[in-house]
Amino acid sequence: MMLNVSVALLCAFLLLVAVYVVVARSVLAAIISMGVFSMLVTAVFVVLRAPDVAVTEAVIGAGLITAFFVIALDKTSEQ
Amino acid sequence: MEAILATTAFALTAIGLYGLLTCRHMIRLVLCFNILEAAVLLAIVLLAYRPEALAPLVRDGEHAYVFPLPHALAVTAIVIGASLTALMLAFIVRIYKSRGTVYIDELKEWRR
Amino acid sequence: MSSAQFSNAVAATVRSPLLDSGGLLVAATIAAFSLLAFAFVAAGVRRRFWWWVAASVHVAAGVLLPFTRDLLSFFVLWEMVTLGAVGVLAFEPDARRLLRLYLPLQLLAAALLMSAFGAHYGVSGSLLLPVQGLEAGAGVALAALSIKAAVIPVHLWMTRTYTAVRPETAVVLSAVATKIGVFGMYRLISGGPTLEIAGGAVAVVGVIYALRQKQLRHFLAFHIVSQVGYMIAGVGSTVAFAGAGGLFHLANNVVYKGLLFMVVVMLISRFGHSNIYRMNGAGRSMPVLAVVAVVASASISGLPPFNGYVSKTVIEQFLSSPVAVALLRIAGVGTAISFTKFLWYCFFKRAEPRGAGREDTCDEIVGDNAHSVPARSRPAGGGVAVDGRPAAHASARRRIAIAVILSLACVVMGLAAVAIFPALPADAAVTLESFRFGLVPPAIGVLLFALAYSRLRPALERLPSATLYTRPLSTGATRLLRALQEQHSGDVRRYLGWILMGLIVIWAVVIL
Amino acid sequence: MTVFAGHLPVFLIALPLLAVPLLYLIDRLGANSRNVALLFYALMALAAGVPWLPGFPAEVVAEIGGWPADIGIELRLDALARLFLPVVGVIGLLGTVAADPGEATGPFYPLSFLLLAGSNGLILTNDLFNAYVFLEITSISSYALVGFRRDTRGFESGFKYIVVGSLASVLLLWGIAGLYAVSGTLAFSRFAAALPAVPGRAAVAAAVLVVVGLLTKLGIAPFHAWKADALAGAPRSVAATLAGATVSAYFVVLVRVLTTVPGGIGFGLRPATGGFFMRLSAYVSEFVAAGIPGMLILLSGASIIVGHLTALRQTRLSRLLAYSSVAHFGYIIAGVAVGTVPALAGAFLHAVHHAFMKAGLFLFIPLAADSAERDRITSLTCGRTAPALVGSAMIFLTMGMVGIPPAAGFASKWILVLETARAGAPFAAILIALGGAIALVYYLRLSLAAVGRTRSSSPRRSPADVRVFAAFLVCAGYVFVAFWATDLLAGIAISVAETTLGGGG
Repeated sequence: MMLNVSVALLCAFLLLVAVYVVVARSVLAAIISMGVFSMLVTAVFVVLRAPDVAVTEAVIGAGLITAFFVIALDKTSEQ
Repeated sequence: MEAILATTAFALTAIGLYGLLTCRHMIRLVLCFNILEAAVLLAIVLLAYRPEALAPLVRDGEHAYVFPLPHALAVTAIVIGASLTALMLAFIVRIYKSRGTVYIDELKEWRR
Repeated sequence: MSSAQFSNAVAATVRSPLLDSGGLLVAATIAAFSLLAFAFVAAGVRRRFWWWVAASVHVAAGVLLPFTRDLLSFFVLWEMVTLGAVGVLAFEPDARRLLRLYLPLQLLAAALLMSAFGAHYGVSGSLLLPVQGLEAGAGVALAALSIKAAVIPVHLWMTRTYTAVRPETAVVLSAVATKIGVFGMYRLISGGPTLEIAGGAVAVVGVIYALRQKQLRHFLAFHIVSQVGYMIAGVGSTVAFAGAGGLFHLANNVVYKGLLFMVVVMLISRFGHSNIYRMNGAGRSMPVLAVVAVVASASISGLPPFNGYVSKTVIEQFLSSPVAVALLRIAGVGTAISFTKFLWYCFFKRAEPRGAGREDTCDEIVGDNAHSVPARSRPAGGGVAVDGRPAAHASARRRIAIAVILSLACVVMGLAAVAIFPALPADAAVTLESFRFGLVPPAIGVLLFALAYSRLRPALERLPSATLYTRPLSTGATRLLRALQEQHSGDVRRYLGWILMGLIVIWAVVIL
Repeated sequence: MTVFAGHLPVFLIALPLLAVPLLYLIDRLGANSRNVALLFYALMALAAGVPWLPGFPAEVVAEIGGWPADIGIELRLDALARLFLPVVGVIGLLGTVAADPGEATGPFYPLSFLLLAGSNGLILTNDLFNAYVFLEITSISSYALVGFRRDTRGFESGFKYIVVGSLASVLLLWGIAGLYAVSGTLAFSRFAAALPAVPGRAAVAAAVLVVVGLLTKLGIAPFHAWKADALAGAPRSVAATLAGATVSAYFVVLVRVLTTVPGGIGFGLRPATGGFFMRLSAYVSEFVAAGIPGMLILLSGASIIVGHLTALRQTRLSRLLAYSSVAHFGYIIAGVAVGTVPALAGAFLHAVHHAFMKAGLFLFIPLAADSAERDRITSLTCGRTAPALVGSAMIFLTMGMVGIPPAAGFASKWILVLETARAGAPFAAILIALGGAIALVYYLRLSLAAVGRTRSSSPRRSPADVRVFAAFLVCAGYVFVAFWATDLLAGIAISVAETTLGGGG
């Protein structure tokens, strides 16, 4: 029961962050919240007893890809 | 719990598709793709989940393990998604360099 | 399906031809006439080598087609007829304009025919030529064959190209394409009274539109439409003798219609224009041609003993529908009026002074290029034709000789009809009654021309054009294409939307 | 032979993958990697023909690492793979041969080998998720190759292609997850056993997702809009490879999915009795009840209409060819949906013919345009290298596309018309037949425009030109030879269709 409630809270937060990614005014904010989103997904993976996927998602999704996004945003907003 | 997570996966897909159809900024388009992909991953990992099973890390004694095949699929999909994202971002940077825009609806070189 | 069917469909026709008297008659007539027509063309303007190749393909495919045993070869030869014609048209001065009209309709016909064959194969499981008409897709096939036969709402490709090519080219083209359409009906469609009446109606409407033409070649083109009506009534009947009559009419039509085209070519090259009302009594200066023209006109009007008479009277006697017979009689009267007018204005009447009357207003066919005909038909040797200088005599004499041969053929085919085509009823054309039917409509026609033509003419010219439907069709098509183009350019998000919408629709259809 | 045969599927994927870093290294070291790449590609194309040698086993199964197909990855070289491996290899080789040296720099050759590895993997794999991985390898390398013109248009094309392709991938992944959820297996060969003969709604929904994902990659209306943009912006040689080889690989996966998932193909409506409206309503309800095959027939009809009509107004040859591809895959999918042996054989035959014809016509552009940018139909000429030969070969290719007898493409279209009509989809038959008619109009426009003009300026003649010329002539030659070998090819296609249907159930 406790697990269900906490998972529900996690999912609600996940959805909220996802909506923010889509509607956020600034692209940088969207990218940062995408990082948060990835961390939340990682948490869900841990709950689902998939530590291998969670590790990969944390490294690639939350770390590497966020870095890519920031670099790309930097390169497309000079001047 | 499975129901909650499945609903979340579908809802995330809906959010991602909405974003895909409404966002003008190309980087945000890529973000939407990442949301879509996370949703699928969630679904795939959910496929393997059994409430009574343990994570597929072998330990002593007889245990029920979560079936590891979907996890392998998910890991592969994450890697593929990352390379897709990287390639898309590379295209965006190139387009910005040569065309000076980051908005998808200004890409109309092929009108005729 | 056996894969061996694909090796060389045409060669299969040559290896094992289907020899029946109807096919033999049509093939022999087309072959013989085309040889003469080639000689006729060779006597005039010099053509490029590839023109001859294309024309030969056109004719050869037309000659081979009656001998096919299976639908695949039929289709291949049908396509080769079209391709040959396209090749011929590609060497005409106005190639692009001609093909823009010719191709779409012909290709539509080919596509419809192909799918009709598919439907037939689906039901019967065989690609052999059906004995009792196509088992499925007969309607679609009929549409395809009607296009090829230039039946009235889809006659445009014929009336517009035959009148816009160089005049000699029309002589060659007139022998094959429309005839193949009619022959296809004979082979593929099991008819009935409806088809008979439709044929009769086409004959009448064709004659009415022919009556209002002022340009010689338009006039002949619409008479092709009308004559095709007779043939359809014949071959569309379930009565065997009527079918034979229809086929014989087809053969006759190849001969006398080709002859008429030759006459018109010679008139055009003599006078430099093709207006019927300004031909200035050619009978005096070209007496042989006048005789030839009279023979051809008598043939097409169905006067005994010329060939048109035999086939027309056989068709009319054996049709099962009285309505169709009545329509054909009316068409016969119209044909007679029309050709009396042709003979009278072109050969016997002294011309009115220029500018009198309303001849210069162009009728239904827009962009008539008759004024530029002499420049295009000028022979390569130079200095022939227009004013009949000595250099022209040799070629003109050769042309006249060919025309005389053909007019003799008209007489022979009329007198020895049964010997030539044994499928015809032995005594149908020699009874007193049939003579009466042969003589009465032309007589009425001549009388009507003499008494009422001047009053008829304005009424005819007020008729609505037969091509009313082309403009809305073409604008509609253009709009559709533009809208499609608009959907396919620009925003990638629209592409994504299409994908998702398609997915949702498919889910809705497949799952629910 | 058998020892070697057992390893051939692995070699066909591993060797191109091995070539990727190798060629990159050679390029980095400053050496000219072009000739090495061509030589190696030619070897791969030859290797793709090895299964045709006499004595080669009819079916080779390679289990990677000894795992069985439920868990491990299984490669299967069956009749379908044997038919399409050489197509992918040869057309890929032609495209690589014809590559413009100015564009083919840096990672170009490594990427083409990645494309080859992915395509071969797609054709050989017996596992749906593995197919997804190879699909992504293929797609990612083709996205990158499309952007290789290094101008605004090229990047735009690449980005549009990657966006649409990614959506397709996501749909596909959802579908794969769904199919796995309902059947518990991902091996093509086990779907038939794992799913009921009439699959439930969830299975159908998942199968539809997979099929839609693959149809998007193939470019079937209404999932086709990216195709013209992508192919028009790509380097011509890449466009030839994509339109000929890569699409064939996607097509093989689609066929595998449709033939193994129960209810995937087999469209046959019984003739109904009664009055017209009775028959019509019976027809419509049966059509809806037909499920996935009915959907495929409808989509193929839409593709034929949209593809041909949109092609009519194009001013650029590359876009025209892309839309014509849409229509032609409509023909092919109609044959697949009908799913009888002859229909499937017709579809295979048409897919092979179309691959060569389309590749040849894309190679015509660099021969006939004076710069990479100018593929407007009105500015094309045949007048640079051997104009008469180029012109007649081009006309021959267009005849093949239209389906006029003395060129390949007629027989396959004829089979498709007959079989769709026989299966109770006469409108599809009519559309296929009419499509040829419309195609003739725009291809004739191309022929008249290109043949009717000779270039006045001095001809540019370079070794690259000769290479393109040679590749173009190979395609035209295929179209010519294939017509005269129709019996042989149709026999092969029929046997492939028989084994495909027999093996899949």
